[in-house]
Amino acid sequence: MSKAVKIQQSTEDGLRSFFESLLQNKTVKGIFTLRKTNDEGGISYALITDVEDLKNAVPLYPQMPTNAGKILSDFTLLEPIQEPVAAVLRPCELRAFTELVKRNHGNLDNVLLISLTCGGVLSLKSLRGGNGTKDLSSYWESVGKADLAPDIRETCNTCVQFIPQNADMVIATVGQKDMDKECTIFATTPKGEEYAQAAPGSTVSEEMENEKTQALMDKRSEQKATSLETFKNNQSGLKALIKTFAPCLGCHGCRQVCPICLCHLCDFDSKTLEYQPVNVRSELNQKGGLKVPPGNIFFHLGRMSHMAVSCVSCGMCSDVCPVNIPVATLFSTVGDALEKVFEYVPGRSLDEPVPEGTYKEQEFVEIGEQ
Amino acid sequence: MNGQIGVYVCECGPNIKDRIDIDKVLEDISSLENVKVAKRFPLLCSNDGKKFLEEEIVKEELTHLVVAACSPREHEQTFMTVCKQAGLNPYLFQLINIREQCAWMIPDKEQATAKAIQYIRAGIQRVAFHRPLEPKEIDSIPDVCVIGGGISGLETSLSLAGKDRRVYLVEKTDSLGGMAGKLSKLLPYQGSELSSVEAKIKQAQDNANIEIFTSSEVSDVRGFLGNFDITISSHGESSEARKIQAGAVVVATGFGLYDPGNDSQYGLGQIDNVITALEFEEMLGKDKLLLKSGKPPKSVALIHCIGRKELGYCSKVCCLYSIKFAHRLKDMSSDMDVTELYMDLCLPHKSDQAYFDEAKEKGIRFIRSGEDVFVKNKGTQIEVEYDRDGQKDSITVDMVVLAPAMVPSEGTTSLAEMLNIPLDKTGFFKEIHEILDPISTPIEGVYIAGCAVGPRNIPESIVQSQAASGKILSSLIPGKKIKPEVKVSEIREDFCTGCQTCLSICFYGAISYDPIKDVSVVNEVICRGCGSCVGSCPSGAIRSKHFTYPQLYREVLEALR
Amino acid sequence: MNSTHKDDKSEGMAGKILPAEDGITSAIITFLKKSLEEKQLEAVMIPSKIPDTEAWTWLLLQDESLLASCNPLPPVMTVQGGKALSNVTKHGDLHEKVAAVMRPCEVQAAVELLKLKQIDLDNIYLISVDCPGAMPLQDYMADPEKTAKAFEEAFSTWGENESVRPICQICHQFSLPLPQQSAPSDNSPPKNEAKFPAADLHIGLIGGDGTNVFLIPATAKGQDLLDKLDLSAEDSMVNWESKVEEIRERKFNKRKAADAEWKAKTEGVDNLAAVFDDCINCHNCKSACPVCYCQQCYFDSQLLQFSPESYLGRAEKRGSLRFPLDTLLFHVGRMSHMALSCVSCGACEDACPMSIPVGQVFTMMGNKTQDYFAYTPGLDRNEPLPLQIFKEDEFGEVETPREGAEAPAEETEKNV
Amino acid sequence: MNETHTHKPSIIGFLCTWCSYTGADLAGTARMKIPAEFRVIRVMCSGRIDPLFVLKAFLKGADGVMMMGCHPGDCHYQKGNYNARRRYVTLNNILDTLGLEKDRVGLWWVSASEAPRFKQVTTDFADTVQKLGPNPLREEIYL
Repeated sequence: MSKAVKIQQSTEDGLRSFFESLLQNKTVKGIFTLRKTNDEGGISYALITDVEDLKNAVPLYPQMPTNAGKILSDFTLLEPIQEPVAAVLRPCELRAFTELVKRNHGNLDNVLLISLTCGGVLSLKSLRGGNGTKDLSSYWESVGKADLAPDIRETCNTCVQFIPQNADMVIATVGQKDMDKECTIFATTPKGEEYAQAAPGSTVSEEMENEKTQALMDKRSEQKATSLETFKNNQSGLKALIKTFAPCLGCHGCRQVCPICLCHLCDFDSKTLEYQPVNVRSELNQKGGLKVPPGNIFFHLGRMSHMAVSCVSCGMCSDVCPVNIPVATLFSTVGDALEKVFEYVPGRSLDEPVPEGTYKEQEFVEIGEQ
Repeated sequence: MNGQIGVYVCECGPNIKDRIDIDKVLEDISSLENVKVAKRFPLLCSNDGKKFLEEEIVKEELTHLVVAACSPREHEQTFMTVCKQAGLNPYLFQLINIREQCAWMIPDKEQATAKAIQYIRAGIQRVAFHRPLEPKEIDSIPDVCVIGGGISGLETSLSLAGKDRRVYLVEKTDSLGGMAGKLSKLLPYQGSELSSVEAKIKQAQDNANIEIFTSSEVSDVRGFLGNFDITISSHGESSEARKIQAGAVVVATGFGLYDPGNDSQYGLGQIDNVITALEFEEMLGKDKLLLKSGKPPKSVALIHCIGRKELGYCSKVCCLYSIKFAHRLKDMSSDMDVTELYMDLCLPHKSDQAYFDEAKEKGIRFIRSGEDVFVKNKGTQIEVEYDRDGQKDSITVDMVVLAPAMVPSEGTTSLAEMLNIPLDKTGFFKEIHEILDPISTPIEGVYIAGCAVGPRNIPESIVQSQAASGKILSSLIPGKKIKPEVKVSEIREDFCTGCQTCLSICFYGAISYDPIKDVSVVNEVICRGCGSCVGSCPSGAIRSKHFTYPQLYREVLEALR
Repeated sequence: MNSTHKDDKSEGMAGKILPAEDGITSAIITFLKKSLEEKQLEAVMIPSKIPDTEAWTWLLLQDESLLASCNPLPPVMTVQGGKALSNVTKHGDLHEKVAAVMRPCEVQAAVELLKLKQIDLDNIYLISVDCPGAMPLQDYMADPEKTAKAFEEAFSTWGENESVRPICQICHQFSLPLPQQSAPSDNSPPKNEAKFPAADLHIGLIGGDGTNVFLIPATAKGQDLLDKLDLSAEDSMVNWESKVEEIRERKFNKRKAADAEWKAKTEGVDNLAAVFDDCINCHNCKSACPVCYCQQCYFDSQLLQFSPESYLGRAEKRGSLRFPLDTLLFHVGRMSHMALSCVSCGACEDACPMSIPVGQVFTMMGNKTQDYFAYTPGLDRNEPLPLQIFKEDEFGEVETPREGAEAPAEETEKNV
Repeated sequence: MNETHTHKPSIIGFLCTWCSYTGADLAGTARMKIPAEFRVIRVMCSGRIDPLFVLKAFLKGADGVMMMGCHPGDCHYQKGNYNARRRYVTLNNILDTLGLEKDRVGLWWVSASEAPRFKQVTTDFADTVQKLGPNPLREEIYL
């Protein structure tokens, strides 16, 4: 059982009035959340400081224009925030932020972390070019019923980490059938409870993880199992890999939007790894032909070796790919494998050291001795 | 790159000549891009060979040198020196190992030749990417910080101060001398050792070069060989921490004693007149050897090897001092009944055996017991049960003296962490090599001596202390600069994102974080050039000099040709 | 680099005609095959379909058998050809005679990159092909077959049909790029005089009715290649020429109209901002752009980092602050960096996951600035960049064209 | 044009200079027969072996890649080989998950005195590679 506030308004309005009171009582300096950019359904993250502007806030809008963890990291990169700011992040965005903080790329001070039980998001492409005004009622209906929401991204469909960890507050959406009437916000840390007092509602105590969330968990796990099956069948071997990445433009958009790829100058875009004429010639002579630009597979495998162990499966990479390569499926599947090996769950806790920065003398002892 | 590379193949007597078709090799490589000249020579590491190379470098105006000969472990240095003498930066040179790992590995001459060609081609490719490296030189502080004021610490301090080095001697307790200071006599050696330990203390106190900090501890150590910044904090609440600088640190923190109270079988603290060797020493010191009753004991049992089984090592010194006790007892009253219960006798020094025989003549009883010895109450007396060749047996005595094993002194672990030096399984400090380098640690400038390294007797401790002093005196010479490793890591700031993964990777703490620039920074003096950080950097910001990506990648390419 | 080429204005428009009974593709492939077999070329860079997929990529090949999967005019433009060529030659000459068969806008990009020292054309034979345009990449990814079919009809209309990318519909440089001596402010299309044409050889398809292919040498190099291969005798290119000019005129006017339309649509910061409203800062446009060659883009660097407090401050001024920051700054800034060299290839638009008409906006801006300097990117190898100080822009100060104009003006004198 | 017919197996070994490389030298000194296709690349520490090298060698068509270092606890630089081990495990799992013939890449501890072990592991690995046949990546154009 954890404490929660119930506001007798639709969840979205409830949140708005909660944020309003936070701003009015000056308990926070600003609210970081999704905001409408136009009336054609344009969405972006925004830091809202003016109560008036809250009317444009759409904290639950099922879209992820950028991984908010990456943005918060940029926001707090140079120095910690001095006065409190509330931030609404989806669980994967929160995991991303945690990973970044661990890598000295962000700071948690004075950030009130508000997350939600996440029903998943729709792909950017499905909402782009002003299609964003599309009717979301079917989406919210299925979220309320703890069903797999229609046409959400593959990554979300198979996501079993939709219940946030180490957030201060959690907005209940999954399995909340009355979202049009009430707004339930769980306070999951003392800090959260403190802030919850500002919410214009009654305090109750409920299970954040209930049979409803469990129901969705089961469905998602099923989906995940199936997609892993398909993966095993279709994504094995060199030919399959080449096939998957065949249309790759080398735009490296996947890296650009990846919250874990924090390098500002990527090794794979650097002179170090560029082909010298001599390499081109040697491969040309060796193979008779050479794809140009070369090194496509090397980039993806290399990037994998750098960040897959911390992949939070947010799906941004797939979403941004102009040629619809299922990048996220590959990376998060590899990520899952590494997760088991190192017993390291990305974004689970600030106290777990990043695997590439540490080791245990007594691990993998059989390796190297054979 | 338009360099002029010279390639020289060494025949190495028959070793290479007979197994590799050198002419074929030369024919193949002389046509390669940037190769100015390719020649063979009977024995390049000979004086003629070196002279020949030197002349060639000058004559041919070589910008890079490749020598195909033996393993770098054998002659890399040799040829680097040649380069220096010829005015060529020694890092613009690459030694190709075509003997050990080519000629000697592959019986088939054709295959061996092919492989040699491949290796040399790789070397030529690689050397083209070499950059000249200049050795750094840094000033060093000749002063030394000695941690521990026991016999080892004192000896170290004295031998260093004798060479006019400033020594900071830090002792945890309020008095110098350590365990040795607590001992009464150190028979069989002549003269009262007490006096001489005291003498050393006195000498130390009188020596102007030695600054003594008692009731103090080293609370922080930063830096590297020649330049350690050390904080010494005193237990006394009044005095504040003192910051000193030293070029080297000697750890002589001695040992502690195994607590027999751990095992009820010895009855320590439960049965009257069961005491430890140290308590016994004190009684002897005061010449007040009495039972609880106030009467002097008529029979005493001395039990060796307390804790040896549990700890898994022999403490070396117990046998001798137990025998010493026996002598002392007999000297007090010749009709005293003295029994020694031991597992094995350890009598390593020249005068020990005689001392032992003497004891037997005096009628002291030596019993080889099994591992389990039980001390029990028997009225006013004590019964000691032991098994002898599988048979249970026992003796009854007035007093029992336990000889507990040596264990690492308190605070060893935290000190090890502070100095970033390892401990071994026993919990004592770990030598680089137990036999060949018994006083060095992985951290240059940090030495270990005496019982901090493991059970030692006093002479051994003295020797180690003098050895440590010697190492320091020879490596830290006033006014002489230190030459740190050249092939170190460097960080390209424009690539570094400040994620600090490398900080956790570097074992030597050579990398630090610059919060202003938000980048990691390598201290090239501490860095040993292992390159572990390079593999950990996702941004490719770290370059390990002389083992850069392009250099190694050339080798890979050629190997796959 | 240019020094290796003599200044050689090609005499009128003469060339050779290849019969193309089995279609233009196989005609061109046969021509390349022949050049390889007769060692007139050592390698060819040309689009190829990756086996067992619908995906197209560039292939640098020596092995003629690999030509089987190649096509000089695939339905889509994946990686911009100029960018691809730069990728393998920017660190130096390949020491092999390589023909690069590309769309005209790709050839232009290659020449721009030559001026920016990002490519080495010493041993490269640039071969341009009459271009019917390319299909939108997204359409092709969604339904390759259908899109490929639709592409077929583009060959009859030469990009004047609706299905090809909008930017191709208004492209008047679909054929051998021609220089513009005077800014084409009037509606007259440019005349055909290149001091030093972009391509060495042009493959004309227009006016050949799919049964003939015109080989038009534009440089001594191109002429030489043709001479060495024994082909038909000199032929007149008049069919091709007249048809090209006719289409060029129409498309040129279309372009003027489109530019005006976009100018209106993007007038003022708010309108411009509205166009880029959906931008998520993935910078795919930058990565796909052939003339954005910077290793580290200024807009990806840490130079735009500020403290949380300053962000809060900025937010309070307007009531809220949008994240990611500076998306508009990025686009306008990028424009100021490369607009003069924009070759209107549309790679940016193809790469945009949010289908922002970035290509159409940029090409409009490009034209404006290019007209201002009477400069056409990638057309004449000897025509220097109006902003020779281009590279300094990396360090941030975004110049308005006027300030920049004088400085380079003198510099260009020197370089001509 | 392609070199299929002339293809000789190629094995690249990244050896730490202190243990494995010395062990290899010793093997030579003892005149042990080592597979001719084995090519040594010397690094200071197994910790220096950047996974990207291994990947690059693998993608370039090396039939096998061996990483070698000091036994755990014996690293000349104290802990470098533990890092190497983690990196190997990461790479191995990536190749495994994507079904990319992970057996072509391996990690072995070989000490300075273990010439026989060096011979053993190189010979065994050469057999493994022989069984696997040529690395298809060597011929692959569309990488």
